[in-house]
Amino acid sequence: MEPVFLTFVFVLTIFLGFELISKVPSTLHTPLMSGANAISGITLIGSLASLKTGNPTVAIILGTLAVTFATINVVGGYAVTNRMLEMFKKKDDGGAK
Amino acid sequence: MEPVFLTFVFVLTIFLGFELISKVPSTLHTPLMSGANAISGITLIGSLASLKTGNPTVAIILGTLAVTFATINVVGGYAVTNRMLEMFKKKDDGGAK
Amino acid sequence: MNTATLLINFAYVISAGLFIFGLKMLSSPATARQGNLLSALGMLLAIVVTLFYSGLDYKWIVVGVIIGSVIGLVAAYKVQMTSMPEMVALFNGFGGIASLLLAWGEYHQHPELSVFIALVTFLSAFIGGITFSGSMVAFGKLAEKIPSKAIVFSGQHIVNGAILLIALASGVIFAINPESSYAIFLLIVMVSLLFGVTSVIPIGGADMPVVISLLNSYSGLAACAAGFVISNNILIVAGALVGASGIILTNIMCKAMNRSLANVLFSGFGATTQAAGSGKQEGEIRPATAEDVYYILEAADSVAIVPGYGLAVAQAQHVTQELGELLEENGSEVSYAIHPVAGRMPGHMNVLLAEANVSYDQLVEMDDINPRMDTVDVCVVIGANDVVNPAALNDESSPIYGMPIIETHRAKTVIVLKRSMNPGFAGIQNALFFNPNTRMYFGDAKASIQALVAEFKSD
Amino acid sequence: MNTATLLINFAYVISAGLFIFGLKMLSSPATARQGNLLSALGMLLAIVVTLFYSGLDYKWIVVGVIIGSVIGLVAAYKVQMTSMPEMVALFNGFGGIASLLLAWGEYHQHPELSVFIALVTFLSAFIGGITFSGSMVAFGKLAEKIPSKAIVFSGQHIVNGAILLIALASGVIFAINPESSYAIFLLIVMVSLLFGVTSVIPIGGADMPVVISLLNSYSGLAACAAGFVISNNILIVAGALVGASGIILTNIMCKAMNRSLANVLFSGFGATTQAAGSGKQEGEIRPATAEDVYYILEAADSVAIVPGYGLAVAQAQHVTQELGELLEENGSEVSYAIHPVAGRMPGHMNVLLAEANVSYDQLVEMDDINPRMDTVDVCVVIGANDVVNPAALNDESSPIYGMPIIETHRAKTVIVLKRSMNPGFAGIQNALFFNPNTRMYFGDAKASIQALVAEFKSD
Ligand SMILES: NC(=O)c1ccc[n+]([C@@H]2O[C@H](COP(=O)([O-])OP(=O)(O)OC[C@H]3O[C@@H](n4cnc5c(N)ncnc54)[C@H](OP(=O)(O)O)[C@@H]3O)[C@@H](O)[C@H]2O)c1
Ligand SMILES: NC(=O)c1ccc[n+]([C@@H]2O[C@H](COP(=O)([O-])OP(=O)(O)OC[C@H]3O[C@@H](n4cnc5c(N)ncnc54)[C@H](OP(=O)(O)O)[C@@H]3O)[C@@H](O)[C@H]2O)c1
Repeated sequence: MEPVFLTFVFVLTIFLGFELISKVPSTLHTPLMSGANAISGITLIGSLASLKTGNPTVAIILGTLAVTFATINVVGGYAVTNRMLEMFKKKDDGGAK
Repeated sequence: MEPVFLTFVFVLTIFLGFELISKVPSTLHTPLMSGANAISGITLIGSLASLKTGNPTVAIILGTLAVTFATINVVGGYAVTNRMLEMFKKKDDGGAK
Repeated sequence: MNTATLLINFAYVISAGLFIFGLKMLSSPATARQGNLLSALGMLLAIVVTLFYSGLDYKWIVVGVIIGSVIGLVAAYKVQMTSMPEMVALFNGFGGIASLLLAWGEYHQHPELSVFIALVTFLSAFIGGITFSGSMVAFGKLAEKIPSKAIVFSGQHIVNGAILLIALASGVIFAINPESSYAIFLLIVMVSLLFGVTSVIPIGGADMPVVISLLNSYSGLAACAAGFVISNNILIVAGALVGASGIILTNIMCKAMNRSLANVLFSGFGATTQAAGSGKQEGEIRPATAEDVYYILEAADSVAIVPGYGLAVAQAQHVTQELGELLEENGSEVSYAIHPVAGRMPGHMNVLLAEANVSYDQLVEMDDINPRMDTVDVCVVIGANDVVNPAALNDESSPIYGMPIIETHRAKTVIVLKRSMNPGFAGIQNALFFNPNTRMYFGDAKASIQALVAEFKSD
Repeated sequence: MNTATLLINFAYVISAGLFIFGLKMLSSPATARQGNLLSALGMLLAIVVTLFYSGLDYKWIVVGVIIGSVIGLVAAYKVQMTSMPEMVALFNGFGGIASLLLAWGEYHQHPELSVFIALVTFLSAFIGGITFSGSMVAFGKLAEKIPSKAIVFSGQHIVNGAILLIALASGVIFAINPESSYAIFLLIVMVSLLFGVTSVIPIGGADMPVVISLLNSYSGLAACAAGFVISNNILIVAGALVGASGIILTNIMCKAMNRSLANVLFSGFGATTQAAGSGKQEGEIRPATAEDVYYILEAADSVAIVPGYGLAVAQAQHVTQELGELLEENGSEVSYAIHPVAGRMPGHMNVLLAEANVSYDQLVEMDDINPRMDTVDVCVVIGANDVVNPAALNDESSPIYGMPIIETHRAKTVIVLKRSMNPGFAGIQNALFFNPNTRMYFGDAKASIQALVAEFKSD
């Protein structure tokens, strides 16, 4: 039954994603792209959960690499998005001056 | 694990529902109400699946009643919504004449 | 988990998609009808694939489905457009009772439930029961089978609170030990039915649409809970969509009336205000005959028609459309100003005027007409009352104070069509009727407008 | 399924909610930053609760997380705003490879997979691999580490088709019998990496943003597939959100360029058009000095600044803002006309101008400025080329024909700031530069504008 449940979640999220993203104005498309990119680092969760004690060496290497790459994606992605959006915020204040 | 999966589906649908419904213009709120009402007859699916051969009498009675009521909701709901929306369609033609 | 079950459940994913697309298409009048059909197709698909489960007792299924379909179809095609609210209430109640019965049947056969399943079984029965009895009361009030006024008695909130407490306590006991709690379950069923009645009875008829919308949301949530009981995603998806829709509509209506949901549910609105507004007859009224009104309209350059609940009661939508066309032929600019809560359901007036083939571009929303109200020569108020009551703007003590209205009192001339000086559903007097620029044209809306139409035609 | 696992998974529901709220808040600049923080909070929550799984090998987790965080932070804070597209490509690739590695690791430890799980394992590895190598090529092209032109050779489509076929065939073999297909799996990994390279190499640098957006979508889908592999909902929800977002952005960009996605991916755009447009130098150009331009601007009542990729290259956003303020002090009405695909990413110009504190209300969209272009005295085109090329309107043979442009050629005077007569990224000549009312002001945009600013200040 699990595949069915997972498919439900997948289909619903696709619909939801379309609704949400189509509301983002073009001004924010670059931050959206990098923000979405950060979210795609979600594989980190899976990589963490797979790094168990007693794994064979190959699995440890693969797992550690996966964690490293996914972390770069997550941390870098959110940080860079935040940097961009900070400017948008500054601008608002700037506009008010 | 099933409760988790079901909860995911529930939460996602709630979000999706809010996005979808808030786009419906006030003109269509009455049909929306009766259309949504028809969907809520979805319990019919569960009632059908629960009406198994060899059920005890009480369960048969409960199940048959559930099927009957849910069917009224589904059939009546969709039919009445269609009747309303048909008028909206006629009106479009009428507006063009 | 055999392959058939898996395939059935994948088909449910498609059903869910169809429901979602159906709702998406409801966002425009042009696609709304196909949207509804798509949604119905989704339901049909779900029903058909469900019949492939092995071991079903088709005999009883056929009985239930046939009886239900016949009743549903007859009801749907016999109902007057003006009785939509009652109909929705009735159908809604049936959805609720089905959730209750489903939960009961499941529990009857498998009383050994985990805490989680016991909890959702309780919720399904409890919410389903409230939905049923609450909807029946709402139906009765709207169809005027029971008094539509708010029925309040002192200590009401305490009684309701006590009932709710009993229900929740029973729920907890039931969840802890479902296997030996059949009696408790029956108590829950009783209490839920009772609670539906006692919580809706004190709400006035005018507030029924809000209640119905809220109960609609409940029926969705009951279906959701039933979905958790039998681990069925499609029940959860469909139920949650309905739940969200009901909440949003409830919210929109409350906003349009400038009242909180708590106020609607607990204030006994219709009861108290009846008293408050009763003594306020002031000034003089200026009745008019069909001929008077004809001359006023004949000379008008711009006419705004403001329909309200009375239009629905009188079934005057078709003659109104006819009048509108005659006025246009006569050279007036005609628009229909629609208040969001005119009538008894959100969008009620739109449905009626659509039925009468009034074209879209003539419908104007409240926020669009108000700024240019000063330039309107004649406002024809057809069976509307509360939604044109200036007390909402300038009388802080009025129960409808703060509700946005269509500001007809600012038009050059106002003609009000109603049968008497009786108040509308908020139960309060309307100073508009005593304004120097207002003429009262008494009579049933349909008959009155027919008289006007005759005047125009004889001309 | 123990309680800890259950609780962890319920926490994932909250994470999913935070991601969704985060995206919702991205729909307005005012709330976008909090939205991103909320989304990051969701990620943090998911990470923290995941660490409560029993039996984790914390040693290696710490190693990976620390290395990754340091690299990510340094990269994020060192990157120039103008290099955003490269950065996104790079991060994106890393997300893809992580999905590949995760699927590999899972398969390495549990090679006995059901057909369904084997299939999603294949998808996770394959899509992840394409995402990684494709993103690296895109990064290389944008950072000009490899030639940014489309690299095409005859038979390319056949080669790519063959590679894809091999990959799919391997996938099928793998899904049927995963347990004894370790070699096949490695082949899949290789082929996916190869396919990423061969499918992105023939796409020109100008089309890289579309490719990145598409690869962004892929990385989401790879995460989804990985979620199916390990039955983890949060991977599916997050992955599907990213997948949807990437597809929508890709679509928006293609529409703004009036090209189909297939055309972007398969036509070798940058390569062929370079040839097509090269011989078309016609007419005379009119260069201008800083002083000339100063006098023109000084006399203008309304000025529209049209930024393009050159503004980003020259990092001229701050001086541009300064120039805009000086012009306003001088009594001109200044607006910034933003083309949706100016620059190298959707919204690229908005980010740069936001960085330079240009206020919102001065930014005008293409569809708003075009109708009133005839009334604009001076258009200052700063490093834009393709997005102001009239060939898109009137030359059917042009590869950009049909793309909507900012119609600067209809303004009274146009001043173009660029370094040479070289074409933009579509690789075609621009008739605008030869128009009688166009003046070319050659030089690096930043230096040129600084000279103008000096003129205004010395005045
Ligand atoms: N639409 C919604 O969604 C919604 C939801 C919740 C609450 N409500 C409430 O419902 C009310 C709606 O306002 P409204 O102005 O449309 O209606 P209203 O205030 O209820 O007034 C209706 C008027 O129509 C007249 N009428 C009744 N039958 C008639 C007939 N046959 N011919 C001519 N006139 C007739 C009545 O006067 P006579 O008896 O003198 O003829 C009455 O004053 C508001 O208070 C609103 O808050 C609406
Ligand atoms: N934004 C997106 O999302 C997106 C996505 C996909 C594709 N694209 C494509 O990218 C292009 C964007 O058009 P665009 O008009 O912004 O740019 P463009 O057509 O690429 O032209 C940029 C111009 O800037 C000039 N330039 C470069 N460096 C400069 C400097 N330091 N100082 C002054 N000028 C400089 C170049 O001329 P010199 O070399 O003579 O200086 C060049 O002609 C379009 O073809 C669009 O389809 C954009």
